[in-house]
Amino acid sequence: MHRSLIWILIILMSVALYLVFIWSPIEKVMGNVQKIFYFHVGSAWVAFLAFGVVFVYSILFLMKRKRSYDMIAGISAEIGVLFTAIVLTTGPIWGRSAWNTWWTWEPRLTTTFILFFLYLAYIFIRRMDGAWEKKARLAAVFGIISFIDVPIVFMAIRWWNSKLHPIVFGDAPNQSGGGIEGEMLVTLLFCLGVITLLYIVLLQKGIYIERTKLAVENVKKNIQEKLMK
Amino acid sequence: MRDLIKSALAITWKDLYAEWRTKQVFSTMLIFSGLVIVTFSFAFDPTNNTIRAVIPGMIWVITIFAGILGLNRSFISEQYNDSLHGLIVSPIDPSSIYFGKFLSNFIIVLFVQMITIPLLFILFDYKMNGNILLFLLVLFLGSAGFICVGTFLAALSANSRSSEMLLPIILFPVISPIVIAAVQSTRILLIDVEEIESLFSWISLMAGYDLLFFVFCFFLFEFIMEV
Amino acid sequence: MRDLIKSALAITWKDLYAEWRTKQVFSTMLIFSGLVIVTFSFAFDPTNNTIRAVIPGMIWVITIFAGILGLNRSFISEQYNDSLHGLIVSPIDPSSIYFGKFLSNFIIVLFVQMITIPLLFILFDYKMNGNILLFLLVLFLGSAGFICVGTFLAALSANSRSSEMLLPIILFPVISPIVIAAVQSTRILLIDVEEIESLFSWISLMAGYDLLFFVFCFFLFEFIMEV
Amino acid sequence: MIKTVTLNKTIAEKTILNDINITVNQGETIGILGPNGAGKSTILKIIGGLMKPSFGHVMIDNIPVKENNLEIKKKIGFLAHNSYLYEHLSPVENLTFFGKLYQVNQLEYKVKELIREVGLQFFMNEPVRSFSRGMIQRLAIVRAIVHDPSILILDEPHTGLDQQASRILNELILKKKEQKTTILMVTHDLAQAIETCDRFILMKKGVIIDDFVLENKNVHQLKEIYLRQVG
Amino acid sequence: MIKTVTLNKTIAEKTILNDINITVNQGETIGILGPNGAGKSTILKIIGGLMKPSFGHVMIDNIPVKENNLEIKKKIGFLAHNSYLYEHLSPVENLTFFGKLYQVNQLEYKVKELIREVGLQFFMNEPVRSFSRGMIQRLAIVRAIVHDPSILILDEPHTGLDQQASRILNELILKKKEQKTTILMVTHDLAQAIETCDRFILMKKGVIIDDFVLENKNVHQLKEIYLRQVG
Ligand code: HEM
Ligand SMILES: Nc1ncnc2c1ncn2[C@@H]1O[C@H](COP(=O)(O)OP(=O)(O)OP(=O)(O)O)[C@@H](O)[C@H]1O
Ligand SMILES: Nc1ncnc2c1ncn2[C@@H]1O[C@H](COP(=O)(O)OP(=O)(O)OP(=O)(O)O)[C@@H](O)[C@H]1O
Ligand SMILES: [Mg+2]
Ligand SMILES: [Mg+2]
Repeated sequence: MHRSLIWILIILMSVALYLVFIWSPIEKVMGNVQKIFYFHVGSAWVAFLAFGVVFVYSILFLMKRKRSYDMIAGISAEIGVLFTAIVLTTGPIWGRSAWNTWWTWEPRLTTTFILFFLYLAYIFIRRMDGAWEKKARLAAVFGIISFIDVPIVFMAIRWWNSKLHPIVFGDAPNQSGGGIEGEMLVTLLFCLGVITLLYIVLLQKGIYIERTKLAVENVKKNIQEKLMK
Repeated sequence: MRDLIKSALAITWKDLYAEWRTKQVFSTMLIFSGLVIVTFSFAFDPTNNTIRAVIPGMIWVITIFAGILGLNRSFISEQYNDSLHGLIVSPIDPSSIYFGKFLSNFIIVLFVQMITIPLLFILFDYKMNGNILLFLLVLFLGSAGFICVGTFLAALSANSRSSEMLLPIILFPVISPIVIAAVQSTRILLIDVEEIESLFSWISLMAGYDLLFFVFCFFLFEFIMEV
Repeated sequence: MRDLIKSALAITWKDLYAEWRTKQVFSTMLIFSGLVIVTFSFAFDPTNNTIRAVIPGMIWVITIFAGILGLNRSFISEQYNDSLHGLIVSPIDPSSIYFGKFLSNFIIVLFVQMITIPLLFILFDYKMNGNILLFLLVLFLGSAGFICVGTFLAALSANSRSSEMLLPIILFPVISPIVIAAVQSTRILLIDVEEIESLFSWISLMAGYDLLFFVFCFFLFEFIMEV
Repeated sequence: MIKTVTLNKTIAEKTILNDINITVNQGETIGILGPNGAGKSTILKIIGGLMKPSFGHVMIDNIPVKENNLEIKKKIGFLAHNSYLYEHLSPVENLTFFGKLYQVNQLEYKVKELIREVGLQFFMNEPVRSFSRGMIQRLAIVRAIVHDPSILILDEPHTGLDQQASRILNELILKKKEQKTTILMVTHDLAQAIETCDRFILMKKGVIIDDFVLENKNVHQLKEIYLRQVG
Repeated sequence: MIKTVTLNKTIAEKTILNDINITVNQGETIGILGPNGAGKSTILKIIGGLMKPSFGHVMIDNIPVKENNLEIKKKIGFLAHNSYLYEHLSPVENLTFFGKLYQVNQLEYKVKELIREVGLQFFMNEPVRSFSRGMIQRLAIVRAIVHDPSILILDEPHTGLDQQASRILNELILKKKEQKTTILMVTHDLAQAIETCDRFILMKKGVIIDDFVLENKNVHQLKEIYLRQVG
């Protein structure tokens, strides 16, 4: 199951790369740099998705106290942080050519930056010392609270009337939405699908690794306990 | 509910009483605020004319940095001899610990602000001419939100051995909305009075944040105190 | 003397080893620096054009605030189980405790700066075009002076129950000369390159401060560790 | 009445308790004995509500202790390895604070009485910070009983106490026993254990290996049983 | 040889020690007994170099201990109420660190040997954080003797130890005694004290009220003397 997913992912990824770099049209103003758009937006969406998963599984954990829920939340947060980091690097690379600056303190960018720190903090709580039950419980509480920032990031450009960061989907206050060509849109949607799949594969892999670690730990303790007897 | 408030007040009373005798947290926060002001005045050249523009930021930077000292202490002081465990085994609602600690922290922070803010105005030679009641409201709402989340996260980080390091890094991102809102409304009140109409949206943002987080923290606190 | 260095290195080794395993202090300082940058960015409106002027100040404000976290930890971690007493009763020169702790703190702070300063430049869109070697020298001297005094005062405040609160308020006033010198030389190097000739007096001020305080702290440390 | 039902506890993949079943009737005084690291403190913490079992549960007065049950917490007095006292407050202030949390009546009188009982009356208003180990332990004991609990959980209560204080403590336990208080006590001091307890539970490596009643107060017999079982 | 000359200690206007004169010859094993708050720990702290007397001084091997004398510190092994261990380090790491400070030879071998001796070999590489009270005390004891001190100062060393560990400790003390180590021990457990000590010092309220030798190992006699003097 996992294996086949990986193969599907590899194939789809190459298709996506083809779509991005060859099939879709080159944007008139920004040129080739605009291609980063697909990764940028894709990563952002997956980061949101990942944090959503953290949120849901945190609630589930507090209700059911199953270790697997905690594990999923933790791994999802790590993947989310990774993709946020991608957004935070592709954004500036793009910004360098679009706005002629690496970074500006604009609402969308600032809130994304905060999002990054929020989930780093979440990971820090997970790395605290002590029993896993305690860490899982505290992390879950924090995972619930920190999700509040996700809608804020999404709405940032819509609330604050940003002049810099573009809006493509939905209604913008002043720009009209949908300033995107059909082929670009298709490519984008395809990329979104592929990156989401990537997320799923990573999540599975992460859970697998975590399980193995636990099993190894278990064996180690068992041997130790046998030795003591 | 009455029991909850009663035990919350017992906790607030214990903390404020200890504080009253030593005045340690209060004076430390005060001195620390003073030092931050001085440090900033080196770092940001206060002879500069644009200095008035940084006053709103200063008010909140001071509140937060000094506040963190107090928040940390509020739960670190429960760690010696594991006295937090003493609270956990006692027959009180966990939320009353939250409520009690929130109150004592909030009171201390308000007292500190009562001194530092006039001091800041004097040192930076600023004459207040905005609406003072609105200004107090903004201070109240901003500090309430900050302490509300801060108390909660201080309790969370108190579970860690190195809580005094953990608290700032989990606190800052969560309070960023209220800090932004507080700085913006203070700026509008103190400097850009012409933008007054957008003040109310900031204030309602703060009120919403306070309410939301207070309810959240109040009910989630039980999970933090769980063992 | 050889024994002194040997036991100092044993202490440095213990601290850095524990740090290497958890990377706790290092990563906390890093994230905290990032957060201070963000907090300042919304407290002090960085879209403002004069923002470049605050970069030198920021570098040192970040170093100091993040550094305080590490300094605190460095002696708080000796307080559990009174392990500092274990060092006091052992046959080592008290100064070697100072030297050992100084080294481990200094190394950690340098590593943190290696990451935060480039990040700061990127976030505030600053292009370095001064003399990079001189810049590194300034960083080195400034941080050395800060950590040298910081380690000393952290040990001093570790005698108090609420050391994490005490440290900042005793540290700030003492380090103000080196902070001023460091900020000024950084400013000259990064922004006002035309004032380069006054740079050397600032640098020699820093070198003098470092030397003076290192010798002072080294020999006075004995009195702090006394019981 | 306390009953533990297949209590299990694992921390970090390490089994600390393994299927612990104990039934304690009201008014019994039980000594829990066993080598270091056997899991004695862990059992007490679970019964006292300071730790959750990984599996199994505790019943107190036939109610499963699952949620945060204030009624049950009020019945329990818990003395752990740490004193739970506030260092900057005096004995009176400490006890008054805890008494308020437990909603004790006639608090002021009672607090003074208790402090006198353990011989700290001359230190009544000094901060606990300056106390010697034994003085702290004395105060920690009265902290645990300030609300007249009907279940008393004591983890090595004799630690650091001098002869006189040990005697006071033993008398106090016997008095509570007459009042039908259920008492669970962990100790390594067999001589003190035999003075007050009738029933003993022997633990080793997270399991109960023996559970017997010994009414003849013969410390040599107890020691023999202990050494035979634990080695 | 340890000699205290009119030691006095006052903290915050409170007299804690009053004219303490003790002379301890090399190889003696001395039990310091007395009620809580008598000042026993304070004496040990002063001799161990953790506290300064307000008046008077301590002589060790005929040298007045005034300055920070590294040679003398190397001779002393000090076990206090607290363990001095680093919680995030394992037993091996803890002992290796302290061994380095005391410049112990063949450290690695020795550390393992000591850990084995107190039965912690299976916890050798686990952080001390997760240890039970007795396990910590075991490790604290070997920490104090890692450098083979010729003067051993023990403050209630039996606290929290189980029967087996107490026996190990007593044997260890007796072994040290044969090697002519001077041992000063504070304890409240008269039965343990009599096992190892020959001479006893009784303290009360900061003064020495008795100082006697008791070689017949009769705990009842010791108890009687104690109760008569201390009441
Ligand atoms: C510099 C750092 C940047 C960050 C942190 C950032 C962050 C984000 C985030 C979080 C999203 C997803 C939210 C959403 O879809 O509503 C997003 C979407 C997007 N970004 Fe960026 N961005 C950055 C730079 C840029 C630049 C330089 C451009 C182009 C000029 C750009 C163009 C877009 C576009 C077109 C979308 C899809 C937007 C939509 O419809 O909402 N971004 N960005
Ligand atoms: N947080 C923890 N993490 C890992 N192991 C732990 C933790 N707490 C306790 N343990 C382990 O559980 C075991 C039992 O501990 P416990 O404190 O219950 O022992 P005890 O019977 O009270 O011993 P003592 O007589 O020494 O007090 C010990 O082996 C200890 O190492
Ligand atoms: N820092 C301090 N400030 C004030 N008084 C102190 C301080 N430290 C100790 N004391 C007092 O000194 C007295 C002796 O304390 P010490 O710890 O030496 O007693 P001890 O004989 O070891 O008692 P125990 O058997 O309980 O351990 C006590 O009355 C204590 O209150
Ligand atoms: Mg125990
Ligand atoms: Mg003592």
